Amino acid sequence: MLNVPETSSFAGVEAPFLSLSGVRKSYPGVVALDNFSMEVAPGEVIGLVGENGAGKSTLMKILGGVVKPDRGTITVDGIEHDQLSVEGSMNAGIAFVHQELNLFDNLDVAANVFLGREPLRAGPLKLVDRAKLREMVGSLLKRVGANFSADTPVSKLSLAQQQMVEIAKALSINSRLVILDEPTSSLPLPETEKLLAVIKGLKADGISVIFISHRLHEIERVADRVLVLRDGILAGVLPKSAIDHDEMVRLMIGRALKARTAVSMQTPGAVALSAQDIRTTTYPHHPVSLEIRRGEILGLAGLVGSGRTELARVLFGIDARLGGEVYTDGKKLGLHSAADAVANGIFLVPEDRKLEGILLDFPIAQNISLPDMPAHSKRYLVSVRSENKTAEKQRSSLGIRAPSVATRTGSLSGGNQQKVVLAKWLAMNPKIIIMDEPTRGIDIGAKAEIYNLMRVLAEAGVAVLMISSDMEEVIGVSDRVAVMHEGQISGILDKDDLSQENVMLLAVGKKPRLAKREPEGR
Amino acid sequence: MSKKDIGLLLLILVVGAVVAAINPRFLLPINLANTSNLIGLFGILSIGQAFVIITGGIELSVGSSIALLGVLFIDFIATRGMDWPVAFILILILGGLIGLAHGWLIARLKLQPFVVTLCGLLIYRGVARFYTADGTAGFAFGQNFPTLEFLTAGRTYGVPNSFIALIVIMAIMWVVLHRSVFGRYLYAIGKNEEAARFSGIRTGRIIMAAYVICGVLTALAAIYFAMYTRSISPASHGNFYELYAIAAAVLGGFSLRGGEGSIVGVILGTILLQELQNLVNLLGIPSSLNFSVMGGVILIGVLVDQQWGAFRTRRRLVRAARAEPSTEGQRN
Amino acid sequence: MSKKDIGLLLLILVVGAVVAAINPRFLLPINLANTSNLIGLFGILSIGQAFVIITGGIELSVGSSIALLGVLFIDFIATRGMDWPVAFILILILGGLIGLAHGWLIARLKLQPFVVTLCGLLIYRGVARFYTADGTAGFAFGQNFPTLEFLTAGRTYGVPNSFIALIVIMAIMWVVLHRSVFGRYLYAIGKNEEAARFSGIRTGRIIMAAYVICGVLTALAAIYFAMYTRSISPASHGNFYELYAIAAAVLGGFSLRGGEGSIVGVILGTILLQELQNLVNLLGIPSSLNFSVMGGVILIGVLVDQQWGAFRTRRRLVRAARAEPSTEGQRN
Amino acid sequence: ADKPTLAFVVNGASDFWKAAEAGVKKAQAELPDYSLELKYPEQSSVAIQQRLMDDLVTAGVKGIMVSAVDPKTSTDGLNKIASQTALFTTDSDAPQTNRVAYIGSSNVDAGKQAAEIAKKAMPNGGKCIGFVGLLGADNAKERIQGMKDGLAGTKIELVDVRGDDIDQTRAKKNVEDALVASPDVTCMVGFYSYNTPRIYEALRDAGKLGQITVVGFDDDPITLGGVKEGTVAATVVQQPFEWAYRGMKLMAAYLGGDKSGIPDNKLIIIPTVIIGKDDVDKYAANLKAMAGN
Ligand SMILES: Nc1ncnc2c1ncn2[C@@H]1O[C@H](COP(=O)(O)OP(=O)(O)OP(=O)(O)O)[C@@H](O)[C@H]1O
Ligand SMILES: Nc1ncnc2c1ncn2[C@@H]1O[C@H](COP(=O)(O)OP(=O)(O)OP(=O)(O)O)[C@@H](O)[C@H]1O
Ligand SMILES: [Mg+2]
Ligand SMILES: [Mg+2]
Repeated sequence: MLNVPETSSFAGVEAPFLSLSGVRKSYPGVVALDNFSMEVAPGEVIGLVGENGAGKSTLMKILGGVVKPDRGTITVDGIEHDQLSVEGSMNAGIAFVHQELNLFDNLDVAANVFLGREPLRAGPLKLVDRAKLREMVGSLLKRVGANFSADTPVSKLSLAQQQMVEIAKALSINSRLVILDEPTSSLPLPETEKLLAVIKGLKADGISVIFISHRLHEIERVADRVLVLRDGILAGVLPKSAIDHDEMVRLMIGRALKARTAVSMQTPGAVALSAQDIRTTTYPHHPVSLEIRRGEILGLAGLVGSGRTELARVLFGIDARLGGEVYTDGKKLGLHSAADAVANGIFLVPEDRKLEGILLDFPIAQNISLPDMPAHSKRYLVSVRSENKTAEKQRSSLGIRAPSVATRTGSLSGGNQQKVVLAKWLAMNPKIIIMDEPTRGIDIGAKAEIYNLMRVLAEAGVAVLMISSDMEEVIGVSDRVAVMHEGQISGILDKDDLSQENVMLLAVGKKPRLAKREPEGR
Repeated sequence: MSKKDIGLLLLILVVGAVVAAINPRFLLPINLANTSNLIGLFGILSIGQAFVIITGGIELSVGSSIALLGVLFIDFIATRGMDWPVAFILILILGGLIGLAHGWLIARLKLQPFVVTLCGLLIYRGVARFYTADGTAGFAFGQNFPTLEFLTAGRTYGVPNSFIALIVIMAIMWVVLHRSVFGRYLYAIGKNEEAARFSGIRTGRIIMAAYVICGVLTALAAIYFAMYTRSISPASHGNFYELYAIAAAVLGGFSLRGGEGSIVGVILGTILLQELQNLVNLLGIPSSLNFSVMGGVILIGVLVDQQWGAFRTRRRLVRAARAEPSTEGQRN
Repeated sequence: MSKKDIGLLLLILVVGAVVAAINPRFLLPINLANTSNLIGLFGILSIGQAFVIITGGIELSVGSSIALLGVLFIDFIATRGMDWPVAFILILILGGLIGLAHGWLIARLKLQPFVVTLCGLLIYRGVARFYTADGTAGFAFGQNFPTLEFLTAGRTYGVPNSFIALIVIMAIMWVVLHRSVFGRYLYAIGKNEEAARFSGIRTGRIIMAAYVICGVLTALAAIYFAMYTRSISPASHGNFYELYAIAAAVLGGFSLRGGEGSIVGVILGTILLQELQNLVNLLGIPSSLNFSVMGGVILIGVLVDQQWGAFRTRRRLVRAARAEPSTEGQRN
Repeated sequence: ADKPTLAFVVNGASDFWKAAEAGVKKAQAELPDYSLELKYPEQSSVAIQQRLMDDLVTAGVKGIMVSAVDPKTSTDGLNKIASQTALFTTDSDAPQTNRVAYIGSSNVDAGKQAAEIAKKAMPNGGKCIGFVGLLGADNAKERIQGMKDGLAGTKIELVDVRGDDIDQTRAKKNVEDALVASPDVTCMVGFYSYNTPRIYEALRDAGKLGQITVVGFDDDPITLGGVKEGTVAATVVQQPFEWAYRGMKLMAAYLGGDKSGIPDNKLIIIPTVIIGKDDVDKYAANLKAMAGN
């Protein structure tokens, strides 16, 4: 193990822009951060990693002025503070992309990016200079590689596109430190590449960056220094030369990670879910057909806005379909609502957990039991005991980090919330499960657990449809991969043809390079 | 009973003690019976409202429904000579249908609850007035319905039967809201309708059911009110009753954003409001100030509750930090 | 103008054309002037309400404020002999203070807008009635204030000055809401107050400012109403005006969840409501149906708007699909 | 320990009852052994008035004089009060109850007097529109009926009565709209006390004062001013001061055991009077004197 210094000072010559010392933050029942110290030098890119609930977001919220620490000092430019306010933080030049998206969907992109800092026209009236605003936002969007314009209403953007707006917003601040809290959690590869380039650009301009991600290879590529958090405590610091995937994992979870479960060798069973000529409202002129077999994990890849989420919502009955039919086990479904889907054993882990996945104000146990109330009730009356039993079982099997199953779900860290979403479906013995970005914001240890879980499910005969923008995940976990391009399935890759290159080619609508197939193959 | 409910109960008792000290006639059985009769009527109304508020909705047409259904009920039995049990059932069904219509517009056609029920408020009032040509609906002299009158306006061992009805309804609705699957769904929908739908709950049906419950309870209250006043001038009967019902729910800890509140709370809220009305009359406060007293007490009640809650949270946080508190007030 | 606004304008024109066809006197300049006078009064009120609704709040005390401030204004100038410009300013300041108090309770102490303003509704009504001991405040016979009367109830080239005042206020408020930073913050807060705060917006101040604007505009409207009726019985003056204002805003495309709506919309909403009232009288519809007509039209208006939007989307999709539509209804 | 209380319960907040308040005050000066009070229900509704009376009975009042919101159908409620205390009715009677007596005027007669005014002002006939607060209220219906009866057989016709729900803004707009909708109308009747002033002002704004005959009810200052000016033909006034003053004294006497003041038919009618241009000064002076009491 590397030496863990008392404070993680930067070895450079320049005076640190920002330093924390002895910071502590506790919530009822948890110490989210304890005795934490660090320094950030100008132009330094710090990677911050740690398991779900390790305290990363809490730390960033303290820097952003959103959360007040219990103790400790924050020094900016040599001035010591007990705490920062949102304004104080902004004035100090700290820009922030929050883990949870916070855009205003009743305003357009331009208004969102400069909200609170609008360019004004001359005069006492404080009128917005709209031309200047549009121009400034336009160039920012170009920089992050967005394909939409400044006056697009945010309500028209997909989640990933919204994440780009958030990034543009952070860049728009004339900042000296940019904090990115899991900015890539729903970004596919090309956009992620652009972001990494942006980070390098910032560094070149002498701007510091704190970059939080569960995708460790991204950290490896850009970080000058990595801080590892474990249970609210600084578990280790890796200088640039020592940044290494396995070492980060070891510091994060205190042990090395077992190798990822191999892809199943068993032959998939009969077709469990079959979608024929589905037309969605976003792409009404592109019918989509898809089959998933029992016991297989079908990956669904594609670029931002390629229509994967839309397809999943239609299969789950949430969105109306304009045409086509859905069959399970060869039977046509009367699919008009999510309730119909659930009744037929089709479950969805949605993309946006805060809005669609969980009730933030409900205790964990009630979130888990919600879709399966009939099983947790007798003569229409709720059985709390049965709820708690199920919730406890899921908590220990998924390793949900929480004081108890009665804890308010909203107070969990992002990754643990995601586990609660998974838990509620796993408790119901799924037949067909659709997971839209199931590991969004989940730490590497838990990811491995989830992949294991998916494999266990598949081996038990469940059909799994996994939508993911994480290329490694798509390739590493799926038995087959369907790729979408502009609302259509541009191709399905078997195990033999599965490569990063082929997925990308299909995603942009080109032909993949297929391996020659032996006629007498399997 | 939650902490909130206990606080409210204390407030009720303290106010009662003060009033009794000033005017001991407050505690006369006849006064308590009169007041508990009105608690019964308004309580039934408020429980109905509570079911809608829990879903994050609101039902503003309550006062007008009370006028319309009351006019119809009296007309049916006093003028058209319908058997009262038939009329009774018919009115409850009508109330349910009104609720169903509102629920349908809100849950299926996605109109805003405030808008739908505001239109209801206007329309039913107008229809009630048109129905009687702006006249009064009432019983003729000497017209009697002994059983109906006993059930609605009578007393058993001095306890008004309307109050007994409230207790029964309260018990049933307590189980429905706090122990049943349906109740759980209501809370879930109130907290986050989208997430509830993604959990496979048929949110539309549940919301409609909430409005139907509100409609039926409102219809029941309408009959009680009609039998209490025995005459209805549709232009003014039930005016502002929706505000009383909403105020009772809010005092009782309901949030208009939905997903919060308890049956005990809404009943305590009703009791406090009726106690205040009684107080104004008993203490000889100018009746012009009646509204002000009510508004003032609600405001103070909510304020104290809120500040007390904030204080407790702060203390808990400070204690959790086990350090010198640096949790200064957050301004923005 | 948005599509929504154009739809509303069309509705206004169609209703107007039908009424004019039945009773051509509808188009007489004097009738238009009379109606536009009331549009002026209610429009000022509704713009104030709109600012609050945009933040996701609601202001229920408007009707009571109109009674209280109107009583005070008339009392100041008619009984206490205050100079009217002084009284005028004083009333506007008072209105602003009421708004500030509401804003403070809502933004700083985090009370629910519905609760705070409901208490306001009760309290101000009571205070107004207490102030006059339930009597009427009015001018003595022959008491005249020529300048004030010209400004409030007079006409310029046949156009009521109240309407001109509305146009001016509308222009100013349009710039404030749709072009200024403040307006943009209002929309942001209405959508997501928490996130707005994280963007460094001083949400508390902005919300308070919205209530102050509402208070001042309500005070202005109160003066106009007082000068229109020239006599105020505080028990009934302004009853339900908050509902008119809210209905105008909602008809004009505002969402009570906040963050949506435009100044043009709220004015169109006001125009439609006043047109309906005018229609009831001109077509000789029984006054008892006044409310029903209003409620019915609002409901139909909102419904058509909503269904039309849904229909257009569906048609667009079906056309795009270029296939036989199999749009099955979505239930939940 | 306290003096016995007598209560005068009105049917809603209105200036109309200010004169009754003066009457109660005057009676109080002459009845030192009683404590007299006048009560407004916070809204004009049967339930709220009933509640108010229940509470008064609980508080131990000895006698109640009530202007019932809806006397025709509140028989049982009023009887309940009458069984616990001495109940008198005023303003509008409830003859089927066990009330001790009624003291007040007749709204039908008042309506007939309004017809007299119209006939005198428009010997050649005319077309009238009426304005009222609550079309369905008993006093409104009786006044309208009385006027129609009085006009029967003449060339004057009451073609429509518009209601405004006691919203003064609507009251004035109704007049404006009536001027537009019916250009041939020659007379306007204000059935509630505030309706006549609204007619007066709308006519003044439209420049039609003096061209249209205005028939008023009650004694709002503007109405009296219009009468004096000649722009309001005349007004029919009730005498709530007398009701209250005489009623309270009567009630005190009754409770004291002196029942001689109660006539056999239990009706004490204090007639309404027409105030025209010639009587208005005297009437106004009289009003002032009472208020100063
Ligand atoms: N508002 C809150 N109330 C109570 N506990 C909280 C609150 N916010 C965070 N916590 C707790 O603090 C701990 C740290 O959470 P934090 O969000 O900082 O984790 P994280 O490292 O960002 O995790 P993730 O990778 O899942 O986003 C967790 O145990 C969480 O449950
Ligand atoms: N070019 C675009 N401009 C604006 N909105 C778009 C565009 N492309 C897609 N969208 C939005 O994206 C949604 C369809 O994409 P969907 O979210 O289903 O794709 P996805 O493959 O899941 O992509 P993502 O990675 O963004 O979630 C629609 O709701 C649509 O509004
Ligand atoms: Mg986090
Ligand atoms: Mg997606």
